[in-house]
Amino acid sequence: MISDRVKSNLQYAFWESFLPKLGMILLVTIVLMAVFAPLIATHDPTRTGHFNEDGAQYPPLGFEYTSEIATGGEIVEITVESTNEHILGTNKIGQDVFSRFVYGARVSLLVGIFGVVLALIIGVPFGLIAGYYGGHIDDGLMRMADIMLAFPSLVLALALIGVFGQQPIRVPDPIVKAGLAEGMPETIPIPGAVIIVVALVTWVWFARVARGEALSLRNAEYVKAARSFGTSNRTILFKHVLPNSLTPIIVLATIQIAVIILTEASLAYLGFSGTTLSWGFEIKQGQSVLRTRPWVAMVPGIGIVLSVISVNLLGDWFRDALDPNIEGGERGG
Amino acid sequence: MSMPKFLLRRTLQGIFVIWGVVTVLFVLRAVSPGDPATLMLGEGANQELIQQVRAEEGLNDPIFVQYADYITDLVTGDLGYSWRSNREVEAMVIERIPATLELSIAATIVAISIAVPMGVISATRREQLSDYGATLFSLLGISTPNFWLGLMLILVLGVWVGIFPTGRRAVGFGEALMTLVGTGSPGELLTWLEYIALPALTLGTYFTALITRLTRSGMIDELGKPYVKATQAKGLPLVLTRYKHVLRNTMIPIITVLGLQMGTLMGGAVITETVFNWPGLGQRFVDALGIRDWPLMQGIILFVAISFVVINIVVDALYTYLDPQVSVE
Amino acid sequence: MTESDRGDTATSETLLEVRNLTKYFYERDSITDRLLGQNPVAIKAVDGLDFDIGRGETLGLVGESGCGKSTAGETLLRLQEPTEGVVRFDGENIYDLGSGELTKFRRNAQIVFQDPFSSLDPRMTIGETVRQPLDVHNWPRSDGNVGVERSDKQLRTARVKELLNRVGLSGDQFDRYPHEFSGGQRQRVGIARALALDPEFVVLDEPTSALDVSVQAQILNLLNELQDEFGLTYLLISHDLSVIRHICDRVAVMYLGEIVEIAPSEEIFTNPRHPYTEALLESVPRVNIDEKDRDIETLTGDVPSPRNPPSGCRFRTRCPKIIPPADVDLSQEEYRAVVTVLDRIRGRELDVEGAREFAAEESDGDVDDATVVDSILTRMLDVDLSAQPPHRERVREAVTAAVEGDWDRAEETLSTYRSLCEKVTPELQPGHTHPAACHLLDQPDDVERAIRDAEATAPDPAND
Amino acid sequence: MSEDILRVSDLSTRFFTNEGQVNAVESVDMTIERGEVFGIVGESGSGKSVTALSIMDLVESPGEITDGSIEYRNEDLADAIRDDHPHAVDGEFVDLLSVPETVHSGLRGTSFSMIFQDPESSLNPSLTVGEQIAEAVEVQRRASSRPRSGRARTQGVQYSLGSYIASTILPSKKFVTEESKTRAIELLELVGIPDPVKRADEYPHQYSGGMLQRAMIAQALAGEPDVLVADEPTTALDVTIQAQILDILADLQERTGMTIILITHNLGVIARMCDRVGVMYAGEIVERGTLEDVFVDHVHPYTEGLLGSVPDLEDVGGRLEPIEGNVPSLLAHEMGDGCYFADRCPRAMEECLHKPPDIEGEGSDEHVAKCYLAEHPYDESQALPEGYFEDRTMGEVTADETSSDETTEEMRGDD
Repeated sequence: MISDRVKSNLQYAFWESFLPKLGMILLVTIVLMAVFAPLIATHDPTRTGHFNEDGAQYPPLGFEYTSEIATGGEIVEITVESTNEHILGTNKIGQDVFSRFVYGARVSLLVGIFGVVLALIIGVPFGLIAGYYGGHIDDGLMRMADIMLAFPSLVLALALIGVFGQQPIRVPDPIVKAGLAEGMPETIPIPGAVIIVVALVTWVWFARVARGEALSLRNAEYVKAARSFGTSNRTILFKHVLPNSLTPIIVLATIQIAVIILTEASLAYLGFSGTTLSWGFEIKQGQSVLRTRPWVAMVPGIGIVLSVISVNLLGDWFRDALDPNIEGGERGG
Repeated sequence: MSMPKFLLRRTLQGIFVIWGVVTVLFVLRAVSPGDPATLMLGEGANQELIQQVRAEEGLNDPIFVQYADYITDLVTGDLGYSWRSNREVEAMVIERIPATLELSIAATIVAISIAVPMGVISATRREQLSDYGATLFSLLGISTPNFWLGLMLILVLGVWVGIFPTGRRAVGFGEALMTLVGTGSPGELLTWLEYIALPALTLGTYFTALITRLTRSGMIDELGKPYVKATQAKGLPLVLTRYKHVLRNTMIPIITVLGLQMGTLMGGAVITETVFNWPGLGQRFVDALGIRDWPLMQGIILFVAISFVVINIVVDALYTYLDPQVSVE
Repeated sequence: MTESDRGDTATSETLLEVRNLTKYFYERDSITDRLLGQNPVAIKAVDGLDFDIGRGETLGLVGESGCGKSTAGETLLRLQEPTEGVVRFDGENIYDLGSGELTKFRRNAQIVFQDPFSSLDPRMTIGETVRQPLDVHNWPRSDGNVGVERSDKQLRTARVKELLNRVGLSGDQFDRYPHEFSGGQRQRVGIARALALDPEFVVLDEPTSALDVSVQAQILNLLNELQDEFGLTYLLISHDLSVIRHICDRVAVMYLGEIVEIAPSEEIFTNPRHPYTEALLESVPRVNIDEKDRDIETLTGDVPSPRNPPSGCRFRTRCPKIIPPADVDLSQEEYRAVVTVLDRIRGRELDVEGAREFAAEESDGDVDDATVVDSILTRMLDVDLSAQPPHRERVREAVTAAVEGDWDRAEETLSTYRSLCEKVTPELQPGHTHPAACHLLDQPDDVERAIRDAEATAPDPAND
Repeated sequence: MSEDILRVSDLSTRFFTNEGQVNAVESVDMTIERGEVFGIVGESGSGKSVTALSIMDLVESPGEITDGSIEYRNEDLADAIRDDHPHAVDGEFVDLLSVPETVHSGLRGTSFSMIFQDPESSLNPSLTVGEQIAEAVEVQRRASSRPRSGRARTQGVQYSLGSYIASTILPSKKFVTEESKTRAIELLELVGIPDPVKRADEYPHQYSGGMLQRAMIAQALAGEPDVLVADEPTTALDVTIQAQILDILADLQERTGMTIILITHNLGVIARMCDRVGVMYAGEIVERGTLEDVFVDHVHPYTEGLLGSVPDLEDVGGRLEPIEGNVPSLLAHEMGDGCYFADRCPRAMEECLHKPPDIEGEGSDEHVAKCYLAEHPYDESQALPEGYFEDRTMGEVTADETSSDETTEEMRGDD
């Protein structure tokens, strides 16, 4: 009764609906992990010195490795075993890898979300106005966009970091403050400079997409109709152009969260993120001990990949479901 | 409009863009913290000397005069001296270009040669295993930070499997080629290949994933267009419909996207070079940034921006050739 | 649509007066273009329209795609600024209106668009859509009424429901979104929106072209009823002659940005005066079993580009009644063939290389110019000029010159065949009840004078 | 007249969409004679285009031909496949739905050609017009170079990826040969394109709409097809250009003797071109017969409504007599068992709640209508009470109208 063609359609529909579900589950997990980091983490992620009695890092649970230590002028090979205390082991300076993994999600998500929001705030009005009014405003925007595009975004971000400095803003952690968790850092470091910088290198994509939408909408018949009975341009922009441009902007915003998470990781990896509680920074830490103690670099990398995948899956889902025709924009990393 | 006029027009626009880039750099440098003279001489230099340098460098002039001097210098091709090493910036940039160029080109070749066939297979065998595989691969590809990917490749292929060297690049392509031509020995070229394999793979993965996705979605879009039905209606063999008509039309817009992605490629190169200790511009840039060596940073960014502009002019010119609907108007 | 409305509007009260309405669009107009010394290219979308619309009448603006009819409609509502010209609505030039007066004009003049899918904002309920004009104009306060028992909002909602009911929808559908409606229903919403402020004048821009015939008929009937009920004045823009005939009192026929003929509907359809109108009417296939046997003479070629419209009469490149010079004794068909050759030589469009290739293929080898000329002549002149040896020779001479690359000489050789229609622009006869811009008809004095001048300076073919 | 060339019976094509099964074409019967122009007229969503695509084997997923037969008279083809598929062959007729799909699709270009509504999107924008027509010529040339070859007959023209890759390097491997290009130029000249040599090297965007439709016709003629399916060939064109295109079609048909299936919503075009007509509504042919049967002796109220909706150019009438209501949903679960037109029909009777069969009407012996009025006159006493259908569906209208509308749009896309 059911032909092969129809059957494969059904299978495809399942596959297509499975991926967004996976993305959603992943993202929710990561968000929960970030929000309740103080409750989930097993140690203060900033506390150093979790070494074994020989002064060696712990490996993750179920692993062991051999290390050379100097005792009394002699170099001895010892086998380091894992401990239940540190399920993912500890890093070079003896910090708990699992706790740092949990806290790392905070920085990634904060930068991703706030960066996109800021970029939206700058880019969307600019693009809508340029596209709707056209003429010189539009020319100006397009030239500006050309200039922005000529900078590799990561390079520009690095240069901007040089200007803004790297001092993070410290806000009190509500969960610790409420006394729900003890022995955890009392403040959350928000890398404000990084947020501003990623927004400054991202806004132009929002401006371009918003402009394109406004450009086509300004000739839409319903906009002409609104003009024909004397609606002001401002009202048209708010009531017609903005709501009808939102779909591609939402899709782009989702994709850009992923891009920004990768950019932040790159900045942190290069040592320009302002906070050490970042997955990218952690990978940098792990690089020097990559051969002997690879988990230090591996674990935070998996964090980045999972969170970026989850956001990208949602972005693809939106794109497929809402079908706006936009290019993905420049991606960092 | 004729092609020369089109190129003239685009060059004018390009010069404007470069001017914009240069101006942005000037502003960044002007507002960034730290006194240039101090940066030049190092902390703890004596105050008198600092004042002397300030005067020499025109740092006490009004900002507009400084800007005019700066533009004049650039127009005459004078990129200045590195604050730290006191070498000519021009030379410091040029000596690093080959390594970065090799890496970028190798990565692009890797990307295109894997991605296009993969995208085509994915689009034409939709809903089959190969499509799922390609989709999954490209999803991973665009979601993996390349410094981490580089480290993992070093760990797995370099350390655990041990088929690729993990050290600093041993030989340049130019030298390797000269050896091959001069002595007939391909040894150095093979060494070069060994060393560039992992960095190129690292830098290329993201693009492979991106182009795969673009090819797949572009081809699916294109396959739905009415002219495809018309080619079938006239009985054209499927191969021709697919490749002569559809793939060709799919690739046309992708070329433009790739031109615009040059920036990403350069950003990726910065990271990749750092990971692999690759003696290119990216690595030099990160070093310069660490010590706030503005003239050197400016020189590198300027070079990248100019290449971006030139490549995009070439892409646009190519586009008018590939897509007859876009005339040089 | 009463009998008295038909005929000359000069007798009835004029609502809208359009004088020399002109709208050009410019290409290549950016700063970089100016730097490179490129002149902007004008697209003459609308080029000097003159017409009046009487109160309560329906004027049809008919023409093929690209003739500028929609641009004309939008420009005379000031949705686009004109390049030149005056539009007087109730005696006032709408392009001079200050913002307060413009608001008043916007209440009185509305538009219904072609595409029922894009003319409604997909994110607004149809209630909001219809209420929009009321909100913008702060109705009913702007009418001097202030709700005593009910708030403005309630009054507006009531008004919207009344409108929806009037156009054949249900007031209950207030909260539905456009995608829940079919094309015909959406067009009804568009009409309700246009009527919300009780306008006097409505531009109907192809209101039924996107609809199926059965739905089209519903909408046409509705438009007729509404006109009678509210005393509306319509400007109906359409390419569909049967729709035009069905509801218009008078009709203006446009070709390439100009009006070529304007007259009461009955006149246009029974007694067209302009060759274009004739051809247009003839082209429409009738819904009739005898249609197969009706002989029609199809127009040749395409509408020329408005970037570079033909000189003189713009229809001359396709006209089946082009006027030959007095001393050219060719049949219309023969003359048309010669003029085609002339036009192509003038445009340097004669495909000499192609003909050479063709000839080479046929004769399997190198070909001399004479063969190429023959090839061109046999292909281009589908009319046999052999009965007209002098003309045939002249054309041959010109083509030979073109084949040799001497285009100027080729053009010169045929210059005696230039028609009056390309030298002098015909105009609509002022004051006439059925004016048509064609040299076959009596022309205004200034045009007649220009014709005489042109003839005086024309080279005598005998001396050439 | 002459012999039948195509016998379509009980053809059903369905689309399996997310909203449900769409019965785009439902049990369509028609016979088409060699050398005639057969018209299919209907409004958007009536299934006329899907019928055409079904004949061409161009129905794509999620659509599928689910039932019926399309029998095509071709002696050579019948001989070629009789051994392999005896059940599909009936004398000179081959049932195209009982043979492997490659056989059916292999007939495209050589036996069946098609021209489409929108010439601008139906040609590849980045290849020259000449090249595209030459491709069609080449298909015909390669197929006819092996006229009796079973492979050619049952598989269409073969061309491998390897050959294509080779052709990018070796000009001799190119699919399109010089001869085909020359023939393409001749075809362009045949359809009245001036300067065909120069024009052949131009791209579609350099052509006007009318010129493009001529080029499409040239492309369709390249294969010297038996049957030309013209799907709304003049809808996107102006009337003066429409007249030119219809002229060319009529002229070419006279010269080549090919059969044309003309699909349009324009009754005037039908009147001008067709010998026989089928009127489609909601996926069914509700009335068919000669032009006179349908235009003069029509019995189906839908046909009548359609004719009454068109404003007459020759004569100013008063009010038009439109059909009330809107184009119906084609979703299987919403269609009901009765006559699909009953809810809009001014003369619906109780028996209309059961689906009427094809009933012969007055006029020629080919005249049939799916309407009880062909059997007996309207009986007012049997009339359905006013508002019968509204009452019945009132409760669900809100929920259903959305989906049915979207489906209609989807179908429009296929039209």
